[in-house]
Amino acid sequence: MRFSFSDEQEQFRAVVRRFLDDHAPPSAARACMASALGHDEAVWARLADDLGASGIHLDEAHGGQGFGQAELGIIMEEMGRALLCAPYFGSAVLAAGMLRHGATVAEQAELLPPLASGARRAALAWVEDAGRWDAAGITLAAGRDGAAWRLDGRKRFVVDGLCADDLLVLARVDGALALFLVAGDARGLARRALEVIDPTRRLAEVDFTATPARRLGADVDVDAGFARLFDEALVALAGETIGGARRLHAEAVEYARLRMQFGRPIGSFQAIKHQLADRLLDIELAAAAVNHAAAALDENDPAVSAFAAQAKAMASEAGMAMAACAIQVHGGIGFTWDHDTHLWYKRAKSSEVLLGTPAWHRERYLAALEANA
Amino acid sequence: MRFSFSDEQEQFRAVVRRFLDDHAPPSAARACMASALGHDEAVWARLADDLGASGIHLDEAHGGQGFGQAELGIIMEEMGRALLCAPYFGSAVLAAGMLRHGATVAEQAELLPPLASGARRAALAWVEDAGRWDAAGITLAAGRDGAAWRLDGRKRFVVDGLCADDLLVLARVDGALALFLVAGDARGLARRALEVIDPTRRLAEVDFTATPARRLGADVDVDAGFARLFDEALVALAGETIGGARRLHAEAVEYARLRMQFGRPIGSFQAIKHQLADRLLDIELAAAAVNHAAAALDENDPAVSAFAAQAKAMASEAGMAMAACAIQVHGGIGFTWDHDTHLWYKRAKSSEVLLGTPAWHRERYLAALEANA
Amino acid sequence: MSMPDEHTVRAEVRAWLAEHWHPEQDLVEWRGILADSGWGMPHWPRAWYGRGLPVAMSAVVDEEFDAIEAVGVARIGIRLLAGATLLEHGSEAHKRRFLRPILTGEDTWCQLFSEPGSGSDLAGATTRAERDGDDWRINGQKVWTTSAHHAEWGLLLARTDWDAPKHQGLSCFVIDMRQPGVEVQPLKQMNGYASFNQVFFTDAVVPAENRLGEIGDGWKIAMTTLAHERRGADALRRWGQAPARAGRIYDQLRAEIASVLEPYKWYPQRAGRVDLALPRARETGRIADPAVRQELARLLMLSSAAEWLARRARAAHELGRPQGPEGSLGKLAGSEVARQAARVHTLVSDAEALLAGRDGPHDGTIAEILLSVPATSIAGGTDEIQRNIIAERVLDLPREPRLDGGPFRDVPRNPERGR
Amino acid sequence: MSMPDEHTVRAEVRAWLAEHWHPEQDLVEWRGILADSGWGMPHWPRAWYGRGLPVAMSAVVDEEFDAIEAVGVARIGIRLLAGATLLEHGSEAHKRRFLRPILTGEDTWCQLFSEPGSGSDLAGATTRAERDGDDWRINGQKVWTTSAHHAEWGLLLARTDWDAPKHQGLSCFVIDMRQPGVEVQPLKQMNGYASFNQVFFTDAVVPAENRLGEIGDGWKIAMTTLAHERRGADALRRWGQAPARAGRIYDQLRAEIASVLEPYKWYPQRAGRVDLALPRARETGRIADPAVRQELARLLMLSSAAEWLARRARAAHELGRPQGPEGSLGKLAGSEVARQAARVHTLVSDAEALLAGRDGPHDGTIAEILLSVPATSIAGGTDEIQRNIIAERVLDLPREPRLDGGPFRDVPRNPERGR
Repeated sequence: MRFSFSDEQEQFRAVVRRFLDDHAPPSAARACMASALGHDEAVWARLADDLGASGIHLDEAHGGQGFGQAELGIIMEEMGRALLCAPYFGSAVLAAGMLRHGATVAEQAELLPPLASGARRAALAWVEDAGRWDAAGITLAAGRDGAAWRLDGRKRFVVDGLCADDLLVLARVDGALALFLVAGDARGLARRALEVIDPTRRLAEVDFTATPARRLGADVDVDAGFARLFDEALVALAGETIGGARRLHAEAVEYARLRMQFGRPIGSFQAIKHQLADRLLDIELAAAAVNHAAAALDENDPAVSAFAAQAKAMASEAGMAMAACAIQVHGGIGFTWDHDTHLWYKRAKSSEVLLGTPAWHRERYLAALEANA
Repeated sequence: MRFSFSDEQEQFRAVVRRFLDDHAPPSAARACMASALGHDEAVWARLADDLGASGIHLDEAHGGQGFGQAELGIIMEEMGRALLCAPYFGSAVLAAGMLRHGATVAEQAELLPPLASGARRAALAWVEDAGRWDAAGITLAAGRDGAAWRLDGRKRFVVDGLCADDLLVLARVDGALALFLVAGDARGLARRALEVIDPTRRLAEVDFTATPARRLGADVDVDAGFARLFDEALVALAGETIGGARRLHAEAVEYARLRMQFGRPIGSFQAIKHQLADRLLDIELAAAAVNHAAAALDENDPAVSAFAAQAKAMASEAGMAMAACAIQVHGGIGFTWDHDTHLWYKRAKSSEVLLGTPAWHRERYLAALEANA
Repeated sequence: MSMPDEHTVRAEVRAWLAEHWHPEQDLVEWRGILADSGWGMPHWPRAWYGRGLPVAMSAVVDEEFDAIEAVGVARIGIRLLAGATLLEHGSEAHKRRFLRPILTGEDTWCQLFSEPGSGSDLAGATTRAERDGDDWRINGQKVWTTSAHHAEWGLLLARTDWDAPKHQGLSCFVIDMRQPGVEVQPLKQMNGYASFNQVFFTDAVVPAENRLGEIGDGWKIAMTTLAHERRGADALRRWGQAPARAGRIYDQLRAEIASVLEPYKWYPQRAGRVDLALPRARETGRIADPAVRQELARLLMLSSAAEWLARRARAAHELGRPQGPEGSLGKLAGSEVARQAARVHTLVSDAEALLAGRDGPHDGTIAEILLSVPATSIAGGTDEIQRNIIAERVLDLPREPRLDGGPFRDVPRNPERGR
Repeated sequence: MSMPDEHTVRAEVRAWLAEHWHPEQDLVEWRGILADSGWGMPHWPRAWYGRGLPVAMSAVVDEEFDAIEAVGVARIGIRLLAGATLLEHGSEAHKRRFLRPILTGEDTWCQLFSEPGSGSDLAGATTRAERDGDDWRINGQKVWTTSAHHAEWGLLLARTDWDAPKHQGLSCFVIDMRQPGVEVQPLKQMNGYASFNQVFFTDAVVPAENRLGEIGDGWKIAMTTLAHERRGADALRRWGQAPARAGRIYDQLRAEIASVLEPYKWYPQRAGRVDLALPRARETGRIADPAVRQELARLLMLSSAAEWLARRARAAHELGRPQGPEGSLGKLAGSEVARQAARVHTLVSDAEALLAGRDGPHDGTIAEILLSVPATSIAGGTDEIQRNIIAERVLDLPREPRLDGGPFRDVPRNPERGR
């Protein structure tokens, strides 16, 4: 099990960071928040062209770069740090990941290359009205029109679902999970943007009314595939959260060094310095859990589901604690619209809930530990 | 609902405090800890003679003083503050309280006066091997020898059970709770001291082997009586915990004022002063909950079980947090045997668990709220 | 002078109300009559719109007003803080000029104390007041100013002496907000509301007679205002609702309350909306989850205990006892309650906590809670400052070494901002 | 001088062991041979019982020893901290006199730094060393001294100059513990163990030649010792067990380890015995309680993450990278783990948590945990000091104003205690 990043990985991180510093400053996030699309197509294109980001973890045969969860984690962390607005998590992590684990080899060869190149975007629709994130929440049963499949029902919380060219939909066939591809312009498909707490990450609600769908992965164990994808998504999202938390921490430290009250920098008061020390500990512990889970994914560790749940729970809590601390250290100014802290606060809040709360993952973690023992 | 103590109550508190300052300094607690009996008989006698403590809450007709839970709470708080070693909680609160709510009027008139005067001591045995504190944990079924009753089985965690002259035992008759009196010298009765984490409060394990028992309160709803007694005991114990916490808080504040490090009193460092402020808040909130619950008992508020659970949960957590803080503020010396802080720490720990953990009481609280809504 | 007893006071106010009160009169006119009678602020002195009664007797008078739903003087918002401050520190002329329109509600006031560079450290204000003939010229920036955009007058704390120690170089002024040198800009919060304003002064003018107290008294005077502000939450709760009755004066009162309360409309969300926690846990079925139950129980215990603690403080106050630590602890408890409420609302709402506005749970209220709660531990004095106050003033722990003594000119401080 | 490669080192040590090692020899005799060969401390200089190899190569040598279960030099307890300090700061004479019996295990050492009056503030030591002809006279009191009762030698920090600033008035000495002026008393802990001692000095004597370094160098030298101490936990884990094999030398080693480890036997309880949490939750059936599960999951997550964080620090160290914040954070994480473990053990044991000794769960171990955990956040530097270190040295936040500058004589401090 590896415990630190290699020099190559650190260099890769530096490249990603430089790119995002240049192309995704907070002002860009504000512009994206206010835009209809929610992201900047030019930056999306360069993300693929300059960094090959969308295919970092995909096979070279599918136009990817053939790296693993560790490198994907570096990208996610840097995107969280920059608060990049882009359909990366929805398309590259969730949708492409689901294809990798839920589609046949031929389907992957057909569908992954345009996702790897960023030329097309897909979104994964699985959560329903009950708001359950795991497979147990998927109840929509696919219907048949002769040889063709059709979908009727509603999916919610579809990450980056509005700007997706294609939708991947998880539904049930004879009780088992099955994966479907629905074209963005399919008939009977209605998508609408949900009003969200975090305007830097778009969510959609999707209604299917006798919508034609193509079934994928007919010979694949989609239940197992979804379980794997879910672990990958947890670890990727946790990495993103760590990136945001590190940024907020660094900015709070910097502010505490400069801000004077009572004739001293506020960072010289133990009330401030001890919170910042505690938050650093939270973040470093969560980061260790995220790195460990990423390595476990790359090494196909049988306990990976426990580690992924741990990474998500710890990162979510560290992220929220840091976001609250960042506002607190900045004082009133940290609560104003014009100050950037709230952008990361809202992301931290949405990431705490997205894919399940820390409490839910603690329960899943313990269940996974028990199952593994 | 009353929200503060009357002047008379404050004067009563002052009297109790003066008595305990004189008769129960920490050195006395250490002597009691090391003694076979576990308390000082002379102090026990004066507690009854000088203060009428054992009968404070009992009817004047039974030799008591006819006050309520508020005054009992003042005594418990002061005993917690002094860390008095005496069978007060076991005899005056648990046993006498059970007689009040579980025995007939005639039995009360017979049995309460010697408890009110402190001449005799009783203990209440209800918990069994499973360690459950509520009625659901009582499974021991009383047996019959013709008109006579006999007990077979084991009771554990009997507070002050070794020095008791009589045992009150809760058992089941036809599924319902029933109250029994067992003489301390009854045949088939075996008592042994349990090794405890808190040597200032003695617990016994009691074995019954065809032990003759007198059934009390034949026409009384003992289930309801025990429920009421349990609420009273929770509030009394919570008051004791508050008393200990306040003492530790005052001593930690005093130490922080005097102890110098780095050329300053440690109490001038925010790391210390902010913990002490937080602990004060915990304690005051818990004390408000204890006072509210005591008033609810005195006024027969229908929601009293919720308030009693709240008082116990909040006082236990405030007490443990304060005990840990007291050691922390004192540094290494606070962890030594010769320093008194650990005596209160151990009491706080045992009081956290006795009658149920805070988590259990949170669950009970919410259930009571729901039942009441 | 002997104090009248409760019975006498009741009889007097009842008789007076019977003669003067009716709900179809004009709000300002009625309040004028009320102010002049002294029954509007019965604990104020007779010379200034009061009747010189003890504070406790004010409650008796309030009861009589409540009994017939008679409208009182204007008591919510900043104006009465200004009134109390002027009553204590103003000259005869100030009182004559300002008090009556405050009580009638004709004049709106704002408080100009906080600055971008001095948040927790209020005495570090760097807005400058400089002599200019008989006038004072004001330059600088204030922030967190409620209602500045429709205030006629501002209570201003400004530095008049840079060579004096920090707390001694400040003076207090009454400034006319409707003048060219005063620019008011709304300050939008992260939750989307713009409850506060920034106020920029560029050679704004205060005539000499509008200085309050002596030069250098500013800190002392500001402390009076803040002491009244701490009791302000009670006033808001007490006077923030108009009777649901018909009548010209009630319509006018409702309009006034709506206008004054506008900036405060997200305050219940900031406090965590504890009232919604249990009902929503039931609605969503999340109450069945034992982990949710633990956190919900924590919240309800904490919040009810905080309420009892506050009542204990009030009860002690009403008995005339010195206020215990409860008063200073309430603010800190409120932060804890709000944080725990946000935790519970998140757990209970689960995935729905991602949503806001019409898509969000409880019509967006939950989202507002989650985005407002972080302000609780900052506004009105940060948690850190509260802990310092508790430790130093309640527990009498030694103060920290001060590094801001000597001439204020030499105290290290934040750079002043330009426009 | 070029460094030998791993292959060469392995071959050399293997050959040397083949020639000299056998498990029936006397422990001290063998260690003498080993010390003289340099293979006992291969990264020490050739002149002083080492072979001048890089630290990384020591691991290679250790592997070869482990492979045949050969016994090494005495590496646990305080003695090797003293050895490392003497190696760095001792004179030729000191090294000649003290190093070899340290390595053979013949001499036991203790560290005499902490005092009742100077806990977190180690440099505030007031034990005094005064000139008396060619000797130094020592008066004062030390505390938290492990193994003082069977130590031959002590490494003493004492004040030699009261007019110098605090950190500059200290000097370091080697003191003979077997003399009349030194009195050692065990210090019993709240958990019943007496792992530490108090040491009282009453005109104890240190000959001039036993001063370490220059007068006034005491603080610098003590810092060297403490830097080695921070790595001590690893050594304890690594060398705290003897092979379960027959042989005279193994018997002697087991006896030595038992004696050295005696004071540490409650340390696993102090750390919270996380290993017991899940098994006990299963045994007691409490694992079925969702509220217990939440806390148990928190504990296991925290504790495993802390372990990974520590491994990350070691991995970075082994790659020769500068140590990240992980090292300084480990101590603080350990406190958090221990506290959470105590919480979980309480929840899991429920009523049984009241019991100790033979009546207590897990034969009293749970009670020991509950009564030992409070020491974790104090011993070896309080949590508060750790947070200061992280904030100031890792995050580079500004230091607090210091009030202990100038002549130490004038620094406010705790009264010195009499006997």
